[in-house]
Amino acid sequence: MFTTLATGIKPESLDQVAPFLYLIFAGITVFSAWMIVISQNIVRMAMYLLFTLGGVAGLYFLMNAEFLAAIQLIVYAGGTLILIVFGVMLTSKNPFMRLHTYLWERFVAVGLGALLAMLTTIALVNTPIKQSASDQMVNHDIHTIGSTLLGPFLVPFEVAAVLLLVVMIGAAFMARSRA
Amino acid sequence: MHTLITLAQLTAVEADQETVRKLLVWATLLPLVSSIMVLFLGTRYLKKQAGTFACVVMGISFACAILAAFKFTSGNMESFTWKIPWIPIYMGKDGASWLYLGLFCDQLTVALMAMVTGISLLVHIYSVGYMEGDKRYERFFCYLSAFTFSMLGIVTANGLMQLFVFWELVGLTSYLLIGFWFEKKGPQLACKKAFVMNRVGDTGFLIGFGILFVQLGGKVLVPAADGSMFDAIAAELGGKAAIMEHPPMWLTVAGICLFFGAIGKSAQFPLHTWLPDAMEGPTPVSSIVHSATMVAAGVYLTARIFPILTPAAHLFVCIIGLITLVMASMMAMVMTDIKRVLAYSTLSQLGYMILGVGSGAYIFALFHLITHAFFKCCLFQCSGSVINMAHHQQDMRYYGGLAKKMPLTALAYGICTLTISGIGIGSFSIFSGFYSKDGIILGTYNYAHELGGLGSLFFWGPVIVAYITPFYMARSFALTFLGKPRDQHLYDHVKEAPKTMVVPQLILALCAIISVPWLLPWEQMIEVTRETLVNKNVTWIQGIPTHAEHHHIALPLLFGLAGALMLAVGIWMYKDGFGKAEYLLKKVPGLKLLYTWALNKFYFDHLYDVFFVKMTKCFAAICNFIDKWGFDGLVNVAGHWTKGLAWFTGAFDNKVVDGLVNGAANSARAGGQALRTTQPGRIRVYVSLLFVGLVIALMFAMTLVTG
Amino acid sequence: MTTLALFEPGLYHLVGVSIALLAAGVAVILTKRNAVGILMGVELILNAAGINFVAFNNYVWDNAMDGQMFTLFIIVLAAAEAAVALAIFLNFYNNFDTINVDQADELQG
Amino acid sequence: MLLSDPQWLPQLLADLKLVMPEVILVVTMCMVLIVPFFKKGNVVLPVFVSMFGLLMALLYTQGIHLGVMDADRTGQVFTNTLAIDPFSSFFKTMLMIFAMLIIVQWTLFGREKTHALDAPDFLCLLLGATFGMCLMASANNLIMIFIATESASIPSYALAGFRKKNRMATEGSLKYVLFGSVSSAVMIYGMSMIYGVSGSLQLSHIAGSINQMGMTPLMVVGLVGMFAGFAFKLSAVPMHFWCPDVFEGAPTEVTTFLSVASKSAAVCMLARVMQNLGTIVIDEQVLIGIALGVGALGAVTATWGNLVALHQTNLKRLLAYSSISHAGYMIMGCAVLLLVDPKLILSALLFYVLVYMFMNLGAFTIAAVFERQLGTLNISDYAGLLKKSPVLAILLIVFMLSLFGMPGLGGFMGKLFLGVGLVKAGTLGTVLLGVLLLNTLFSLWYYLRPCYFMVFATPDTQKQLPVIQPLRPALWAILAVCCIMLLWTGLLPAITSDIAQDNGRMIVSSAKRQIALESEHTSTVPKRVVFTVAQ
Repeated sequence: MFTTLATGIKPESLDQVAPFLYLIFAGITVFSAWMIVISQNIVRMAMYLLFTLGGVAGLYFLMNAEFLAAIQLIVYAGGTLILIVFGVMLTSKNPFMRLHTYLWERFVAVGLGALLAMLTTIALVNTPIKQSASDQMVNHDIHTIGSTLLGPFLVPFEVAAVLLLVVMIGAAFMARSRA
Repeated sequence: MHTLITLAQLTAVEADQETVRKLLVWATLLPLVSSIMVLFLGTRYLKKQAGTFACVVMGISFACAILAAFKFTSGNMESFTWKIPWIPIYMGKDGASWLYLGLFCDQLTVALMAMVTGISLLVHIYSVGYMEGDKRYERFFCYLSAFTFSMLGIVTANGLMQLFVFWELVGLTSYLLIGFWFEKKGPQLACKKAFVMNRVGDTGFLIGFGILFVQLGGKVLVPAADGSMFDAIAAELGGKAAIMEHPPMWLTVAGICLFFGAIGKSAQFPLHTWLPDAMEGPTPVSSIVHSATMVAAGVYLTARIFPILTPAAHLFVCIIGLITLVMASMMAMVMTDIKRVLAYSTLSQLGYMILGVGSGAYIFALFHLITHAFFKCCLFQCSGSVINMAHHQQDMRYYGGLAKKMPLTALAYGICTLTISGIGIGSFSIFSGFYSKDGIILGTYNYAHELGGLGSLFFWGPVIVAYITPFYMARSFALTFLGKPRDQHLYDHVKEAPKTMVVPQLILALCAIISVPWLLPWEQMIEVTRETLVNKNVTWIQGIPTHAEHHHIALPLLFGLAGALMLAVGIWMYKDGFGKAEYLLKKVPGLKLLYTWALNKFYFDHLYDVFFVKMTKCFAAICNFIDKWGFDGLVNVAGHWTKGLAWFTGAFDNKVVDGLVNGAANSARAGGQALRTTQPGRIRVYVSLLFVGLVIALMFAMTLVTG
Repeated sequence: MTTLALFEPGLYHLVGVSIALLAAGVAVILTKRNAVGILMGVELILNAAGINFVAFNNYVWDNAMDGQMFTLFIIVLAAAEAAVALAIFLNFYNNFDTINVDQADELQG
Repeated sequence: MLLSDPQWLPQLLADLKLVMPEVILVVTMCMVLIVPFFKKGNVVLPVFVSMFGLLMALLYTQGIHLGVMDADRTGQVFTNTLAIDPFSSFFKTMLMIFAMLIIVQWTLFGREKTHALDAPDFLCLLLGATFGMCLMASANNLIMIFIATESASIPSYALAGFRKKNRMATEGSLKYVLFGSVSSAVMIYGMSMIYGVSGSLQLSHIAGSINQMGMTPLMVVGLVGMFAGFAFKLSAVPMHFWCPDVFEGAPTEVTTFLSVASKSAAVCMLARVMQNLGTIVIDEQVLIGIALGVGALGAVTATWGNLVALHQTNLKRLLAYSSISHAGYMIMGCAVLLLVDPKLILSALLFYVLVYMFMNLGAFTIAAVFERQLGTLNISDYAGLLKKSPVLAILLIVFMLSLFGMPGLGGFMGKLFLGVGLVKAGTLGTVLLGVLLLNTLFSLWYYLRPCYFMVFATPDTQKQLPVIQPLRPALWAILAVCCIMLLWTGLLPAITSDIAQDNGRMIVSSAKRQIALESEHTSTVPKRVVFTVAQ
């Protein structure tokens, strides 16, 4: 797996373990996602979220998106999640504070989620998507990624930079103590 | 070289057109500007100078109009249209894609512009004196200028839509003016009446407009390239000759409906009752509304729609004109209120004009419109001066011998009396009224001859009224200015009116004299309009009636002398008050009955009261009954549904969310398990509704796709 | 081995995970009363979308990198959004002395 | 175009010229942030800098606009991520003017309540949001739509809560950020599905793939999700819940900004998506289906907004619901974009946005004056205001009547043009027009309520309202500009609508290319039919 990251070549052995890896990562992801639903403790939720994000990163690895997986781990799990945990800590007198919800609410929520999932699944199943085995597959190496970012995705890339600046200003303003 | 000269001439004409156009636009817009400025600056900055300010602006406007008239006539210019795109509308292939704003200019336009602005200027000046000391002095000038603007808008309008906008504006501003003293009951009722009567007429106008629109499509919205919009419509239908020969039914109906607008504005027979009541407004208002502007609008419209009138419509117009003419003149004979006499006289003269247009004496009707504007405005102003000096006593029974006290006013009044009477010798007179009225009567002779049989009424009616007119005018003059004072107290207090009031009167009287065809070119100016009509193969109207030619000397002689005769009779009868008239009333059988009828305005107000007001009330009562017992439930249900729907959606954001909160809280409390802090909240409800909406939309869309 | 072949990761496997994440995210958003919790739900949905993008890119439209790029921007935007959101939560907490979103009910009607 | 291409740099520089206004905005933002280092605590300088920057951007937009009009360029820059065309340029021009007016409004109202050191932050956020909205108007593919929406939204969240100590503002911003992030997540999920089906982020390619594959269920899911995100920005039902709360809580200048700029930018975005679909998709059924869905969204939004507004007693909330219903009208316009000559609708939309901008700005400005000077936003407290401060009362009446759609004012013309567009769109359009008219009738009641109170109601003797102090000249200037614009657009709409018509043009050039490709492959498929009214 890590060799893939380094060389960009998929070793034979990975193909054999792919089902296992898929099961593991998907399992972790889905399980901890639903644990977030069930959990009533905000810190635990953050913890489960970390597992979910990690699992998703694993799935990215599995899908030949190694760069993304790394970013997911660094930025999402490493940055955003820490931010969230900070948020949790700063906004509660007691970090293990519980805010209960009623059972019926949870049923409604899960019901709505399930309904949405069901509808999406129906749509997915009814849509013919031909999976490609195309020969002109793009090389997913870091060079291509960089060149794509500065090519077709130049504007979004720069806009994202500006956005981050604005966000920084906004967040700093909102969070600082001066009235 | 020759080409160059032609080119230069062409460009000169072009430039002239441009100048005329600009002058007319300025003349039209200046009153509006003055109105707005007086409205906003009046109470704070202009104060008592508001009147002067409005007069000055109006003066500039008048100067522009006169200049335009001179340029137009001296340059022998063709009529032209100017338009700028106003509102984009997309009516499909055959029709317009724009509503245009702009002006149409021909001889009639410039003549009327000059007349309206001139009279409006004089009325403005007169009002400075008349309205002095009124607590809403500035506001009056604001309304007056706005009114003038609306009228000018009608005159310059180049499309039906624009015409209608200004048509309504005139109605609105006249409502404001008539009800200017709204603290009093009389003006309140009068302005309401004027407004309602005008709306009745306007409904007809709109229906006519609608018929044209349905039949001809979007074309009726677009001003013609040259010629007025009705000329264009007539050309579309094959010209006036074709219309006269094979008129389609709908065109007749449309013409009559459009004419209904004129009936309302010009106070013709069925809708005439508002005009005498409108005397409740300040006298300057009467003098402008009933001479140059509002009532003139109706005649103007009739003249403009003339090209599309069918024979049946002509007949209809004539009948309306004749009825108004005769009826109003009889009423004018018996009124004792000085302004009412003038009001009914106005009605009668308007009847002349309408009859003139309808019978084809098109030019003379319009000429009469202009001469009448001068002398009637003057008469009203004189009466206003008298009333103002006589402490708002309007009843002539208390007047008498005022000529000594107010010589100048009496002079002006006298001149105008002579003018309206149409005094003349042979075919010559120094009073303009003689020419205009004569022309109309000759025109009706022609029409009557063509119709034959009962149609001769169209000739004899105006002739008889031509005898009545001098009589009642002489009556009012004699009662007011001659003889001995009947109310000594009033007489003692009367003195000559201030200069600002007298000068306009004298100017107007002068205008009434010098408007004779051999001095001022009014008639010729309108003549050209007629010529353009003639050029468009309208052989039917020839202006000077062909059949009357052999009587060309006899008829005018008849009227001119008759006028003098009746004038003398009137003065002799009423010089010393009502004695002789009452004696006559007792002696002559049947006269008493006629007198009572006329005095009660032929019971029209009663008739309307019974027929419309009472019947409407009755109908309303019936409806109410049915409603109570039949539809009530239905209506209520519908009402409740609407209310319920509004409540529901309001409640959904408001109550259901709250209800959800409260309900959950209540159930929680009932369950005894929850803390106050565990109350479900609003954002989450919002978000759940978001997802519910999403799911519903998804289901909806998926069913749509998969079937 | 046949059982394992069933789990040979393909498009539907990944999209399935994504749909499960979506459902979980919706459920989290709707059940949590802690504002931060709701934010976590949003992160879940964003991750679901990311998986979708990458999966479609990898298994269906593999002649370009559009999907992966989109996921990259999702990650960036998630971070940005979280930063502002948390600052606002903090502010809310300072004013209302709680992080319970149900307490925010003064504006209504 | 990849980095290895030798044309990369020249192409980039050429494209850069077309996005210069946005670049100027970014530079201005940085300048505003740098200014405090030189003059600490100065408010005038950042305001000046940002006004100057906006002005420059405005001028540059006009310059580009003229350039685009002249040159026969595609106008789609940076490998089709952005579309710079007359439509977006016109919108950007309006947006810049509006942002400048908002800054003026802020210096009049908000500045005193803001710490001097926070002024650059406010301006920076405002400029950032403006930047995002500019991008929204020209966003031409999914990633741009997504990132532009976010960069318009995220500063808006902070702006809504800019008065940090104010409980209402805080609550509003909390609701805004939660609602916003949820709906943007849904939008992104929808986009992932769209990508999955079509394999491209380009709007035109997506439309092309609808042509090839038909309307697959997954595409439906994707479109519904994406439109849900749009609906949030447009505050369309059922994504409207945030709108009244945020509008009530936020500072008035921010409310004004959000109610106009954010919504109209979203309208532009929606219009662009619809326009791409309309130009490229051939299947009538699909087009009618999408139009039906979007039209239903618009109809429900307009109706809901109006009905709820009937109950409002708070002026700001009333205006918020009114803005929801106006968004509904604009969505209806976007819906029929698929069925008629797009130029007609696009110009109508531009005109509507223009008018809407001025009437909302005017109404909210007066609301701000009342809030500040009378200390109340309760409509029934305004009894007898006509006597006390006639000019303000009359102006508010003018704005209210324009919002209602009184003939002679701009609002009427906006509705008229929209109605003309709707009527051309066959049965669906006629139904929508009916909804529009019915809603206009409904809305009369609540628009007239403040007018009624101000003119006719007798003031409560117990509650004496303070006298309104004379307003500052700048404020009068804003109000005068709004009023004059409304009268101008109402009485002489020709000129304005001419401009709007000239600009009601979107360049869907790659779309045309796509069509050419399509017709090569499937020459049997008929060109799409433009529906006209059955006469």
